[in-house]
Amino acid sequence: MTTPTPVLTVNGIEVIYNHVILVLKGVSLQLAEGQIAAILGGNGAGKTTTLRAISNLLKGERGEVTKGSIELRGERIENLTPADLVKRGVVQVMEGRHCFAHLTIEENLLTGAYTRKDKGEIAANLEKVYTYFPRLKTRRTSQAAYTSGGEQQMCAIGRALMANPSVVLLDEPSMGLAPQIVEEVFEIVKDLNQKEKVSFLIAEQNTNMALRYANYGYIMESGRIVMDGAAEDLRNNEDVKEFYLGMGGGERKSFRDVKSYKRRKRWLA
Amino acid sequence: QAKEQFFPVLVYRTGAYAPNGVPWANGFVDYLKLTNARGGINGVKISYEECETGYATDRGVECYERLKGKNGGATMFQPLSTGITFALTEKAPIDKIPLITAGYGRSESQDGGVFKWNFPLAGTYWVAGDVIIQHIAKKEGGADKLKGKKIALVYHDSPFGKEAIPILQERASMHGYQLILLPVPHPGVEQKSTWLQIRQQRPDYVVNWGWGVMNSTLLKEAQAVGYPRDKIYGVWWAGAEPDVKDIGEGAKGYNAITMQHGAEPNAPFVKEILEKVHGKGQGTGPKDEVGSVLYVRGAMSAMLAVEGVRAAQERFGKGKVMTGEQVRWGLENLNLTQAKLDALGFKGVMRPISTSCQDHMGAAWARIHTWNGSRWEFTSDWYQADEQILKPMVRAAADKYAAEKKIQRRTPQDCQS
Amino acid sequence: MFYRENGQFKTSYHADQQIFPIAQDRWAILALVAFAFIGVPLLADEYLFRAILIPFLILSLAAIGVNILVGYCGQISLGSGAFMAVGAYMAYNAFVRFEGMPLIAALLIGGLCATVVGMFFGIPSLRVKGLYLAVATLAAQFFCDWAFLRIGWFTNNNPSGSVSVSNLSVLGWRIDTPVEKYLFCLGFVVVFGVLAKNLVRSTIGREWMAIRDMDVAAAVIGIRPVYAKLSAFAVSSFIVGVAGALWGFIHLGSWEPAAFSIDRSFQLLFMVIIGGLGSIMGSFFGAAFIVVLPIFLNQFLPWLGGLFGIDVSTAAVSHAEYMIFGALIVWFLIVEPHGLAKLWSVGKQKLRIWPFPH
Amino acid sequence: MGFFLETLFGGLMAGMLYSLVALGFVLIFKASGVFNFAQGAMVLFAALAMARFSEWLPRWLGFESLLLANLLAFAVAALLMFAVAWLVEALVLRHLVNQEGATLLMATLGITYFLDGAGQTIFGSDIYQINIGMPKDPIFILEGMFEGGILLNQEDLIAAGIAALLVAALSLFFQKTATGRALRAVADDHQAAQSIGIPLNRIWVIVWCVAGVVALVAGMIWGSKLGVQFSLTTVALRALPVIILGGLTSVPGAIVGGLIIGVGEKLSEVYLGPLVGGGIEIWFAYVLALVFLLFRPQGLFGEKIIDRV
Amino acid sequence: MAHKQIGDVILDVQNISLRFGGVKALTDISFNVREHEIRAIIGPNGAGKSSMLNCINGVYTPQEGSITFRGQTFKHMNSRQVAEMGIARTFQNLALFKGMSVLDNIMTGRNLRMKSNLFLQALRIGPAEREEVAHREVVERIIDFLEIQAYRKTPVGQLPYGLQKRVDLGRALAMEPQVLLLDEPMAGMNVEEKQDMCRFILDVNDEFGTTIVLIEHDMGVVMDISDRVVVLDYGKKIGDGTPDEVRNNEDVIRAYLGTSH
Ligand SMILES: Nc1ncnc2c1ncn2[C@@H]1O[C@H](COP(=O)(O)OP(=O)(O)OP(=O)(O)O)[C@@H](O)[C@H]1O
Ligand SMILES: Nc1ncnc2c1ncn2[C@@H]1O[C@H](COP(=O)(O)OP(=O)(O)OP(=O)(O)O)[C@@H](O)[C@H]1O
Ligand SMILES: [Mg+2]
Ligand SMILES: [Mg+2]
Repeated sequence: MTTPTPVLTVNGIEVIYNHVILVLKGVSLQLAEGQIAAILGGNGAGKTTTLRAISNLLKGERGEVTKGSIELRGERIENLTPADLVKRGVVQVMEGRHCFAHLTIEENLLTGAYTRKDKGEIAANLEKVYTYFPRLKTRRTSQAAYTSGGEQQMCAIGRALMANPSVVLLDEPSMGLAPQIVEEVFEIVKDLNQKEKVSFLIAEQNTNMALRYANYGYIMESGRIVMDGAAEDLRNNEDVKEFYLGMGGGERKSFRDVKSYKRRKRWLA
Repeated sequence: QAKEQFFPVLVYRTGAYAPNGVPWANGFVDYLKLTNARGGINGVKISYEECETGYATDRGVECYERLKGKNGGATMFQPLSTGITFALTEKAPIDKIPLITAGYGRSESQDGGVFKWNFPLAGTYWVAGDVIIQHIAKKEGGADKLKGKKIALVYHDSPFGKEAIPILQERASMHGYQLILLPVPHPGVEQKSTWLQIRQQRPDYVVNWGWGVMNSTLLKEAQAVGYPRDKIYGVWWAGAEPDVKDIGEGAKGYNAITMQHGAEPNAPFVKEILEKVHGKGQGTGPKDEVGSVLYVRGAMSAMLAVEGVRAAQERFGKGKVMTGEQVRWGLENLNLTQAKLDALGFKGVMRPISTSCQDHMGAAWARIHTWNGSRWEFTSDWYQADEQILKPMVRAAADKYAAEKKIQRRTPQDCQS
Repeated sequence: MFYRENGQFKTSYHADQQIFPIAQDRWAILALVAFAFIGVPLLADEYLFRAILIPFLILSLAAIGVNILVGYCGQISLGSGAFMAVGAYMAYNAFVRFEGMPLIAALLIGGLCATVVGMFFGIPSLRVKGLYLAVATLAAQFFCDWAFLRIGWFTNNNPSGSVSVSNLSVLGWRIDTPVEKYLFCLGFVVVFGVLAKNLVRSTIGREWMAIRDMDVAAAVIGIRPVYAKLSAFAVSSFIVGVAGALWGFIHLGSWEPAAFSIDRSFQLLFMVIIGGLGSIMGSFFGAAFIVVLPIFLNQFLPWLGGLFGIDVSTAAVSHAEYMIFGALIVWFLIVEPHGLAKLWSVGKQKLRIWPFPH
Repeated sequence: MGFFLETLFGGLMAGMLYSLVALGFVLIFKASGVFNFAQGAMVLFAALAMARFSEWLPRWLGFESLLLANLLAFAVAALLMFAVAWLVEALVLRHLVNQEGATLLMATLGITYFLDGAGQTIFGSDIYQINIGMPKDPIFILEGMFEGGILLNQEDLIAAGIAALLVAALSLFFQKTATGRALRAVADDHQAAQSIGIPLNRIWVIVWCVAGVVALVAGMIWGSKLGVQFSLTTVALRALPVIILGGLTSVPGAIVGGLIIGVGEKLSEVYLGPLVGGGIEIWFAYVLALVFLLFRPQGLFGEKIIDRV
Repeated sequence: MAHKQIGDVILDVQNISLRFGGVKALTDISFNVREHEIRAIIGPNGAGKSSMLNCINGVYTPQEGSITFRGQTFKHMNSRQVAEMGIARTFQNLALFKGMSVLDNIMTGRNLRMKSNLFLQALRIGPAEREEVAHREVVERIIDFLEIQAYRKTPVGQLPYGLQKRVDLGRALAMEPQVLLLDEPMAGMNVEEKQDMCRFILDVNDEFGTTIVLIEHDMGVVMDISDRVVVLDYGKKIGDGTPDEVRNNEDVIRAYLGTSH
């Protein structure tokens, strides 16, 4: 990637929850126009928090950005409401689904198009989502709360796509999805990215997938970016191989005989 | 030691009962101001402080505790709420402060032999109930005519409302009329079913034992079901301007018993207040409310308290500040002759009152007045409650209380003290 | 700086399971209780006792009870006023109907009756949830209001329907001066406070919280909703009932059902919310906030007006009192939605890491 | 028989009046998951405004016509309620996004106190009247059939009509219109709603405005019935069993619930009351609601309560 | 470890069918679980895996079929009973007790074994106290085992997703179950964490000899650690057998595995 114009620039942000818990300790990252960037990192690294910070959903969690700046196409956005951001085309798919329990799948999807007016487009978009996730079509009339975990995940993703975004923040999209659906989701990402030039920022645990589709990656550990680089470089990095792709020394080793002691990561030494 | 006699004033100027609480409070305070303007009680000026109870018992208790010790000690208390009165009845004896409950409180507290510190001056609910029945009997042309009649008691579902029941039942058993009891839950805005029942049972008379918004609601409902207003008789807390004014013509003919006085725009002391208090721009409330029923009652209560102090001074030393205990004696040996009353500007407003150790009420006289669509005017002459009926009731109730509380009746010499 | 737990190593789980694992807290609390028992009686005047401290203590106790039900077990209840009433009136009956009934026994009997009533009205909670349950419990509230007004037996057939008690004494110790009353209540509050705290931090407490947070999961790990919910109702209404009895016996001395009206129920609920759901400590904060603040405002405002030479009318004062009180509630919630107790713990958190920001 | 019918009608009318107040609760709950304790206070506040302005405006502007006075007063009061709605959002709700129901309920308590104080400060705490020319005297029907006929209260009839209209309008509004759906979404999950660009602030202002107007209408009708006075707030208590029975989230439920409660409590009071000393209607209403809940925990038309792992 | 011996059938599911209105979540499912084995249930989203577990521990009541546990046969399981018989589970969409600390959450797992009554607990004397401490020790062992010591006192609501999953497991382990039902325990974890999780599961399996029923979408994990696999699709059973059998089963490949792996 030859440094194209950045859509999203995060500059050394610090996030604190409940006034006391410091979680992000100066995170900086960039999302270039039409790029797919992945944030990798273990539990509690701060991926979700980062995404929340960008989409301004921290307030509800009683968290706040205390340092640093976040820019969307050169415009500061820390003080916008989430709604404004959606108007500017930034949509987040929240971790842990958050479907509207009482609404049916279809209503969920339609609500996703709240910011849009044109009935025709909405209908078309709905069809598109249904073709992406046929499973949803079969369950369209049942209340979201009573659908399976995976179905809810699809619903959440589909709902975000209904807003016809230009930047999508995906938080653990693959969670709870069957393998092909995971493939499917990433295919969709690629598809949108190439056809509609949608940029993606993906927080993902399924490193394998993520690095396969992303063109840039950031690795987070306990609130800091500890490493970043083009996807393929990361893929070939020994540590990444070992810790995130689970194939220390070349080929993937069975989950049965993983070493039962932990090794320290070099970059934290 | 302040050279001022301190009068705490428990009021409610907010909340559900404010429309009735406000004029009363203004009357009370204005009269105190007048007394000062007249040069105090044999030279002793009056200081006073209001405390908002919102008609809530616990807030009332708080006010009591707040004020009882202030400015050299409270002269007396005037809760203007049956609930608070009940609570304070327990506390006053300990703190040695008399309770004046002119026209409310517990009727048996007339018995000074047991209720040493309570003074339901100038009338209790049993008096009110008794007189109302007397009046109805008179209208019917004799007590014997009451036989087989139906009288419905619509009462505020609280100790206040229930005070009426015993006397009306007593009378019912005497005259053989049927008493229908219809409770109305606080604050009294919900009376639809009450009036459905009245439609069903068609009582000949309705006695209204309400307070605050319940009264106006009652009259509106009566109008809504077309029950003749002139067959309705209210207690003296249901016979003032706020109860009827926003209904106007709709309430025409509605009667209420008066605690001796009614609306007294022309009473000398009212004129005096207008001149000496409002005239000086020190009026507490709006001018046009001066002389209205509840205003006068407030003023009258204040007057009784003041006279209590004066009487105490007669014994314990003119021009001195009296303690609660001394004032208690004063109230117990109050003797307001017609002459005294006239001097105080209460000519034609009320009759003489004289209290004693046995009788803390001092007078059992009342009249009926009627709303003519724009004004209250008297429509009966004076009645006196029937001693024969009340005395035993009071005594019995008082004894029961004494027994529960393990209180000894006061001995004659204690009465002298 | 000085508020640190480091250096205080727990060598046993027992040590780690104390109510206040941090030594400083322990000392602070001990000091506080000691002060309440010894210091306050020396310092406070009668007004403080009668008008502030005694009501505060009793309502804190009630709030603890409500908190167990609402805060810990998550069953919103607006019947607390009723349970207080049951406690008060049944204690009264026990007291006057049985010659020589000891005061404390009477109070506890009141509590037990409240327990029974509470459990009865708790039965719907097995099926009805959340706000629906809240309103359902109002049935208890209004029914009890009615019963105590209408059924003569409860009030020993007093025509007025209001009752009163006097000359109270425990084992010869007569309780009539304010100090004695205060100490008496304080004793109750401390004892019940500790017991409640113990309950909520042991098995049953965890069952309650589990039911509150996710009842299906709770069922799956073997918690019986029936037992958990009803026990919560029982314990809660017992404490509330005792508090009610104290309110009648010690604070008012003479009362009518209105003393335990629906307003009381709401008041208690709001105490635990503003104080902090699921926090015993919070119950005290809440009681202080709801009981003391209005009274304080009511006296502070005229004084303030006095400073500027304006004398404010009684009405104006109490209106201002309303508005400021309302505004304060909102303000505190915005600062810390989880109530004063949370605010407190966050404060301590800060203190712990002081002087560093986090 | 005649009397039974009369009681029945009385109950129905009362029910409609309750549902007027209940509507306000349902609206706000449905659209933001907030149980608005302040509804009663809003009713009083609106009624006070209406009453006082209809009295002041003619004096200030120097005109006579009662109709004009009422119209203007209504408009002004409505504006006032909008202002309240806006303030509530800006000063309270905005800062409490994504908090539990209990917290929000508490916040509305704060609002209640504030409105009670403000209302009495601005408009006074005496008893005022709203005179919108409602006929006060009763009419009797079927006099041929039953002696004394059956009493109907025109005032109530009109009130019932208005209530019905309101409900119809609101139900339409909440039907599958995009906004209606958005409101329900907000009620389900504030954060998720934000994440897909539903502007909570605007939504809430709208809802509270509507609720404010509903409160105004309720206040106007109750006010002209009872006179405008602090006790109006207590009508809120009578509306609680109604919304519970009808279902917290259902607009039509408010009406149906109102009718059932109204009839239930009047019949009980009139027929059972005398046997047990009367005054039972309040708790009977709640018990009635409770009984329904035992069979339908979410009320008659409420959305099903979801518990699933 | 491979040479641990599998016991005989402990849990046997016969012809279970479950419907929600129109939705056929499960139709006529039968399979069994043997002592000590790790039994995986896989299948596309909405296949009915979670519903299956819900039937086993009595959250749902199947319309037809019965479940046999240790020789006792039930038409409908009652959650409490199930727990008492020693079946524990974790949940797909975290069902932790949000308001409670990690410690308390796991402690709730011990509740069934706590016997002291309300009054003892209130007074917290003697037995109650001792019991509390005893169980606390067990729980601490689990906490160490799951390596979440640092979070002991944090409210679980504030933990990152992955750790919440561990707490969920911990709560189940605290019940010292004979059969452990795991619903996608590794969702939202990266490889390293999955490795840890596998370690936990394997250890539990052969240290305590706990039988494990595992729902998981990560084929790598499933194929590596499970002894036998059931495959569901649209509520029907389309495959059952050892990982290798399943891996080569046509239907399974078509319905689920697809070409990847
Ligand atoms: N609402 C909150 N209040 C307090 N702390 C929080 C809150 N949410 C998250 N945290 C803390 O912030 C840190 C980062 O959490 P975050 O959810 O961003 O991690 P993550 O990278 O998304 O982990 P995972 O991959 O498991 O989702 C964690 O240590 C967590 O304890
Ligand atoms: N309580 C319920 N009411 C209605 N339908 C339900 C309910 N529970 C599950 N279903 C439906 O049953 C089917 C199976 O659900 P289940 O949760 O078992 O799927 P799953 O195999 O766990 O899928 P996933 O891998 O996504 O978790 C789904 O289509 C779901 O919509
Ligand atoms: Mg995350
Ligand atoms: Mg599942």
